Amino acid sequence: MNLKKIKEIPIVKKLGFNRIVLTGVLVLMYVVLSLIVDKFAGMPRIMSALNYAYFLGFLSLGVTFVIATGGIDFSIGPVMFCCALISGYCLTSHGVPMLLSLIISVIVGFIFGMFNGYLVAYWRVPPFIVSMASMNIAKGVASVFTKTQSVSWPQAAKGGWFRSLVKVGKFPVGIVIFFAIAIVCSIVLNHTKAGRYILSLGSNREAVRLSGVDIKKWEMLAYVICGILVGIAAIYFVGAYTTVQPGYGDQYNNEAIAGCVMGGTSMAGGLASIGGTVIGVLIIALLQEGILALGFTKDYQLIITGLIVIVAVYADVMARRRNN
Amino acid sequence: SGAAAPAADAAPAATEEAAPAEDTSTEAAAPAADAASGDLDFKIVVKSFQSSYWQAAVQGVNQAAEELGVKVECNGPNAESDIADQVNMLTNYINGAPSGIGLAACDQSACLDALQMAKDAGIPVVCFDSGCPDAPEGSVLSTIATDNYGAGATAAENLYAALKDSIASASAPVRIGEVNQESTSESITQRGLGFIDKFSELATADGKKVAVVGNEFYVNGAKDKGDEASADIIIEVAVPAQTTVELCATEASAIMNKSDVLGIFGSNQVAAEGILSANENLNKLGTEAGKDILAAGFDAGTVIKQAIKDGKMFGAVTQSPLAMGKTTVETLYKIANGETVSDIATDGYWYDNSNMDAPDIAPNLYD
Amino acid sequence: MGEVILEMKKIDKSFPGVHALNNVDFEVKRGEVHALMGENGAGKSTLMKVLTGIYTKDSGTIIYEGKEVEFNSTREAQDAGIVIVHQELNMVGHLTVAQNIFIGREFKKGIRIDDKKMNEEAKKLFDRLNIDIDPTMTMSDLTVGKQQMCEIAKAISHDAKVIVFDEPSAALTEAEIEDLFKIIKDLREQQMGIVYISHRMDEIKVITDRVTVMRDGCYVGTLITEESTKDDIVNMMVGRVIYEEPKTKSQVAADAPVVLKVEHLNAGRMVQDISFELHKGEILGFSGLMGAGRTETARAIFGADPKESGDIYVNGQLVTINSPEDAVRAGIGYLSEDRKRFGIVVQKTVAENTTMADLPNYMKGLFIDRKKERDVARKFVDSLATKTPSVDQMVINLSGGNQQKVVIAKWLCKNCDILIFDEPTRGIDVGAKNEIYKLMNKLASEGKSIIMISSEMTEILRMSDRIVVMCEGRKTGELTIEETTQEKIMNLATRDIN
Amino acid sequence: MEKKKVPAKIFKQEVIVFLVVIALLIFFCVASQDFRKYTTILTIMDYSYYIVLMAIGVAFPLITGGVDLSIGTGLVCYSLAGGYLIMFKGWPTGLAMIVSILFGLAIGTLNGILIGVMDLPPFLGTLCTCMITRGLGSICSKNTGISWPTTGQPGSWFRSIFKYETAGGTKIPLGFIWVLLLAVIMHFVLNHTKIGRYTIAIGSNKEAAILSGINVKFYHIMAYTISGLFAALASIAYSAVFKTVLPGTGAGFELEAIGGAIIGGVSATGGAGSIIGTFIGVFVICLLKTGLPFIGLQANWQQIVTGLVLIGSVMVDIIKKRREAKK
Ligand SMILES: Nc1ncnc2c1ncn2[C@@H]1O[C@H](COP(=O)(O)OP(=O)(O)OP(=O)(O)O)[C@@H](O)[C@H]1O
Ligand SMILES: Nc1ncnc2c1ncn2[C@@H]1O[C@H](COP(=O)(O)OP(=O)(O)OP(=O)(O)O)[C@@H](O)[C@H]1O
Ligand SMILES: [Mg+2]
Ligand SMILES: [Mg+2]
Repeated sequence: MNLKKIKEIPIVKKLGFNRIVLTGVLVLMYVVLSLIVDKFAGMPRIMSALNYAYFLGFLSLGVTFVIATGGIDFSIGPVMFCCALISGYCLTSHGVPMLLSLIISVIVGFIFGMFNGYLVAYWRVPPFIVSMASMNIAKGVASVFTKTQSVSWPQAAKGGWFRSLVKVGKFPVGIVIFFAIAIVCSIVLNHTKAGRYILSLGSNREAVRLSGVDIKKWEMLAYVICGILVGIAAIYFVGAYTTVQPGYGDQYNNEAIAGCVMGGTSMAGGLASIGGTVIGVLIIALLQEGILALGFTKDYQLIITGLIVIVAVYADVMARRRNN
Repeated sequence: SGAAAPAADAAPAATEEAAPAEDTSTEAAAPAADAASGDLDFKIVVKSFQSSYWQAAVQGVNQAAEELGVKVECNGPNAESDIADQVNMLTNYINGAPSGIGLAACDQSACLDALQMAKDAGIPVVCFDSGCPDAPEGSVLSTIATDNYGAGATAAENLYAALKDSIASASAPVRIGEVNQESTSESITQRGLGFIDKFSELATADGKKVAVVGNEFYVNGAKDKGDEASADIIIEVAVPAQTTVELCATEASAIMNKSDVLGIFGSNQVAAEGILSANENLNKLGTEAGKDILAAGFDAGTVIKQAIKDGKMFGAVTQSPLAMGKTTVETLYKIANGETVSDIATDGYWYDNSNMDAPDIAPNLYD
Repeated sequence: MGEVILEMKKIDKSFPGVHALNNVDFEVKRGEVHALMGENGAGKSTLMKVLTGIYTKDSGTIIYEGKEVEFNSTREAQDAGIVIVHQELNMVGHLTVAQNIFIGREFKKGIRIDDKKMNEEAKKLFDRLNIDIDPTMTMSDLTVGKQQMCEIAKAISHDAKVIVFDEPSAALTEAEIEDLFKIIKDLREQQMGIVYISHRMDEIKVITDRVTVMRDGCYVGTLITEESTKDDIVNMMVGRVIYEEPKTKSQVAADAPVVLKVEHLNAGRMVQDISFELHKGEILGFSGLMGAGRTETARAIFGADPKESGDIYVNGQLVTINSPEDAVRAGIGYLSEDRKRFGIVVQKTVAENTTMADLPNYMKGLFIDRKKERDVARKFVDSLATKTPSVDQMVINLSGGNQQKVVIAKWLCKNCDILIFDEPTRGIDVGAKNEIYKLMNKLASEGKSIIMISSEMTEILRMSDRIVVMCEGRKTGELTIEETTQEKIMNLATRDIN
Repeated sequence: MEKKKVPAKIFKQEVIVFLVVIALLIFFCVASQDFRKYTTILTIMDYSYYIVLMAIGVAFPLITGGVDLSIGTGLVCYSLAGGYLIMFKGWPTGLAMIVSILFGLAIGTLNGILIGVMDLPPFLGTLCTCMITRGLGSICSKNTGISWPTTGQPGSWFRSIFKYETAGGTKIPLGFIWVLLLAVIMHFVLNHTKIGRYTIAIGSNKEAAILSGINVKFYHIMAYTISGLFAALASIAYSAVFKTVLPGTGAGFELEAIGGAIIGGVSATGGAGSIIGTFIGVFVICLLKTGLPFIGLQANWQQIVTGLVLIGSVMVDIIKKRREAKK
């Protein structure tokens, strides 16, 4: 078969056939949108699509680690809001310096990661339940801390220098940082002990444990990495959208997980691709921009994202079935 | 500090701004004006479509568009809490370079970057329903909004008048409830605080001691939060964890279950409907002060209108979203034609069973 | 033996990258027990799966009762009278025994399932087969052996004309195997055609009428069992003679130091007051029936399961072992009996599995040294003769025996001084088995100490320097190889049972 | 001896959860005098119907070892679709209810096909339909909040299915009887019919079920269809109890239902579960939701407490299992 031959070409094999197809989809979407939508091509649209891609991307990267262990985290969205709210409240109401606030955001994410990871790894509480609980707790803690107030981070002109992490003038600094962190994630996942153990225990927990590996530690680490990335996502969320409200954030869970699995990370654990996640997220962000530009509501974006994920996962399932 | 102040200050400030803004707007409008009104294309971003309030606003927008012969497109996020989605919509519209944008901002600060973009691109923006007080100078040319603080106070005045005798004759402390769907958006918080402050003011004038308890934000935001132990009137404020009817209803039913409650206020359509949902079980609402709990609502919609007709709800404050929508497009049109515009305050009206069909009220009672 | 009931001709089947069946011929007559033999990965299971409609063949014909047939599902095969007892257990753990036996063909009363009748019927079936199991018990509460017996009972209850047993004895005790043989003989009397797949040469001699041998997906030949010797069969399978006789003398020096000492180990019902010593360079056999608690003992020593009390000394030093991590640190390695569940990481490559226990030694700073990893994996693939296209192959794509070799490679790579091999040759063909035996002897002579848990008597007799026998969670005896006989072991292994 | 053991094991969880419910009730009664009222029962019931119905339905996918994340947004979507037909197209309520139910069946079956036939991981397949139903709901209702006919309006008869008002004005939570009845029926379905038996078999060992000649695909689809059906029934209960349904909401409902099912003893890994247990488990969540405001806890604290209780109940179960394993 022709397709099979293509897949055997070394460069294709190295990059992964699925990822190449996804990249093709991404480029094609951009070209088609540019052709049919007036004034679509050009930096402004890309910039606003990127705003959406940043925070979603960090969420997706984080959840990729968790899904690689065979777990799931439905609390990333609310935890992201919790990070942004607590750190933002420190900044605006307690006069904590900006840099420290950013660090607090990451620390809050880290703490939630520890909490989730500890319960999942050391107590074997099903990840699903842990997510449900920490989702509620994150919302609750954030509301209590901010006295149910929304928090608005300062504008660039008014001391909000952190916004230059997102963009400086017309230059999207965020994309550089996002790619840099994605590369670090990819290295961690594929070339370090942590990544090896995380993927392996996702595939067969017991076998790794009986190899004398402290799986609890490594499983927890996956959640902690996720938490840290969620903390970073929070910074990019407020960097792009300024305001966060307590009590929300769940709307981003689905899209973040969708981005991750679209890129080929298997929900069964053991298989994960950071590159795929990045492309998946970019597709979702571009889709959201395109749908709005075409004059549709967000609803259509959700439906189309849902359908794309179905197609992507089904293709993956079929491919694996053919292999077995 | 009086929360009414910003609203009052805003008016002269905006008129001042209007002057320098004039040249930008004329510039922006120049090509459009040449091309006659048929080619004008306005984009309207609402807070969401969830409640019929926004449906009415959209209706007004469309009416005006038809009358003036301009193109409009309305969009809004799924829920009023989807701030990021709204910002995306707004920037998306700006990138499409329309002749003007009407914006009902979900959040005052989140849109600031986008408003700067609009200004840079020379696209005039008109805010309606809620203002953006910190907007970059010259980006928002007009704000068309109800004085929410005053509207809340209106509800308090009417409710107090009805309860005055029962309060005066009460031997033990009495309780007034307030359900707010959230404590973050300007319109809701202003209404809530307006109600609290006005009610306290009226009661204090009658020699009663008032205390505000419950949600911290409203307690701290009230002019005088009083002391619960010694108070004659306790105003209890509840805010649900999320903006859904069933959670508003739980909060309402917790308050209404208390035996000392005389009245309750729901500060928007969702909160008022939550109170009515809770009453399905409790059956405590009515119009007879002292015997029933008197409920005051906000906004219209079939459910609230029906409840007022049935004597379940004492009355409500309505704004005129339809007129607001219409005015927004008209203002944008004026800007496009180079006219100078300023802020426009719309009214909130008290309505109850007696005046629902009055000619000045009825058109504002959308379904 | 009657006329031919089933004939498979020129069957061909390929999986991506594997030509699993290449022009295979096979036939079964009424009233015969036909053995199907071959090394791991020879294609035995695949051939039977093609027969019963689980896989579709690429080409070839199947003639059953004189007509050409093609089954698309197990159900169709069942309805036609061909049933299979699979190599892997296929039981629904959460349902009861009776519910499992009648799954897919429940008795009904209206829309309601008639569980009472099912229990009665199951009881009748068990009585007929002389199996002592309560049909209302939950399946997952049974021992593996009993589960296997249920599976066999289920197959028999199908009123079949051809029954395929794919390595049924792998999980059975000697006693259960005897029961099984009685059942099979009974079925033969009833003129059924029986296919019997097994790696155990003794069984083949005892129970079968003919033997068909396969090698690398090809048909090699068919022999009449009575007229051929073990060597003939083995020769056909691998092309050389490799049968070894029992060990007669311990290979361990009299003054060899004690490397592992376990004292009064308790861990639940299955491990009660176990004490023993393991010397340097010794292979210590653990014998007993299925469910004797050997696996539990091993797992408790290794820290895989929590223990209640007991001391473990390694090289004379008291060590605390609360997790496999502690055990590995103390120099103990454990090769589990269930490699699919506890041994391999299926979605990782051969190389990655090989270094799984010893990853810290394959690091270059923060990063994994892939080259070094592949090199060591290649070394073990060569020395264990693992059949794999490359060390980058996913382990999931290897056959059972080769997967086992990868697990062994993992512990050799870690270079542990004390190795616990739990059923190291379960489901492994003679060729590979022999290699593993040689390897164990070599390791022992190099000064490693091995605990070998095995349910195969011949294996115990052939490999062990000393033998511990367990029964129902207790140690019932310890024998030196010189004094050991099969009878003595059996006596100890069944001590509490009679 | 063995015979007694099996049912004892199954009922243990139910009894414990039942005791927790009683304990919570007592706690709230002691802590708040306002709680000790008939109307409180009405309120708790109101909140329980839709969650109970969703939970009964979702127990089936859970027992197959899967999950259905689309029930929350699905509920809102079916309710919006039905309500739209009544409000804007003048359809009679009964007909609209049938449309809602058919819609639920369709989405449920779609889930079943995605997971049972196309082999998508359940989390993902239903995550997709979760997004899709959220979008469809908004599109169906043209983005407006929808009110089904309120008491007094024509077509509001369906509200009295759940809450019957006697001539004297007393309100009877009739819905409790219906959901209890449905729970009993589904308990029977799970334990004594083929659908239930095979649902368990799929969750326990799908491979074995296939090799036993069961039409696994069909029964796998059925589990999700049941879930869809019950989500649709829940949408009617929701519309009957609450005044308005808002598009864009519903995410999160499924978590309450699934949480209830798991508290009630449905195994998070599939293969085992009890519908009656699920039924009781939901009341733990409902009690917290309705009870906590009574003891003066602000909404934000309620969320924290709910989260902790959820973890706590699962932890108790885990510790219990660990103890048992040790014995
Ligand atoms: N589903 C499958 N996909 C790909 N390859 C397969 C599949 N099933 C079997 N194989 C391959 O086909 C060959 C024959 O396997 P099979 O299971 O029939 O061997 P076997 O003779 O039963 O071995 P064993 O004694 O280990 O059970 C092996 O190389 C195996 O890897
Ligand atoms: N009476 C029992 N009730 C429940 N489970 C049992 C019982 N006896 C044994 N088992 C389980 O059955 C399996 C087989 O028993 P076990 O592993 O103890 O046997 P063994 O002595 O190690 O024999 P082998 O190594 O041949 O399997 C184990 O997983 C054990 O937990
Ligand atoms: Mg086989
Ligand atoms: Mg064992």
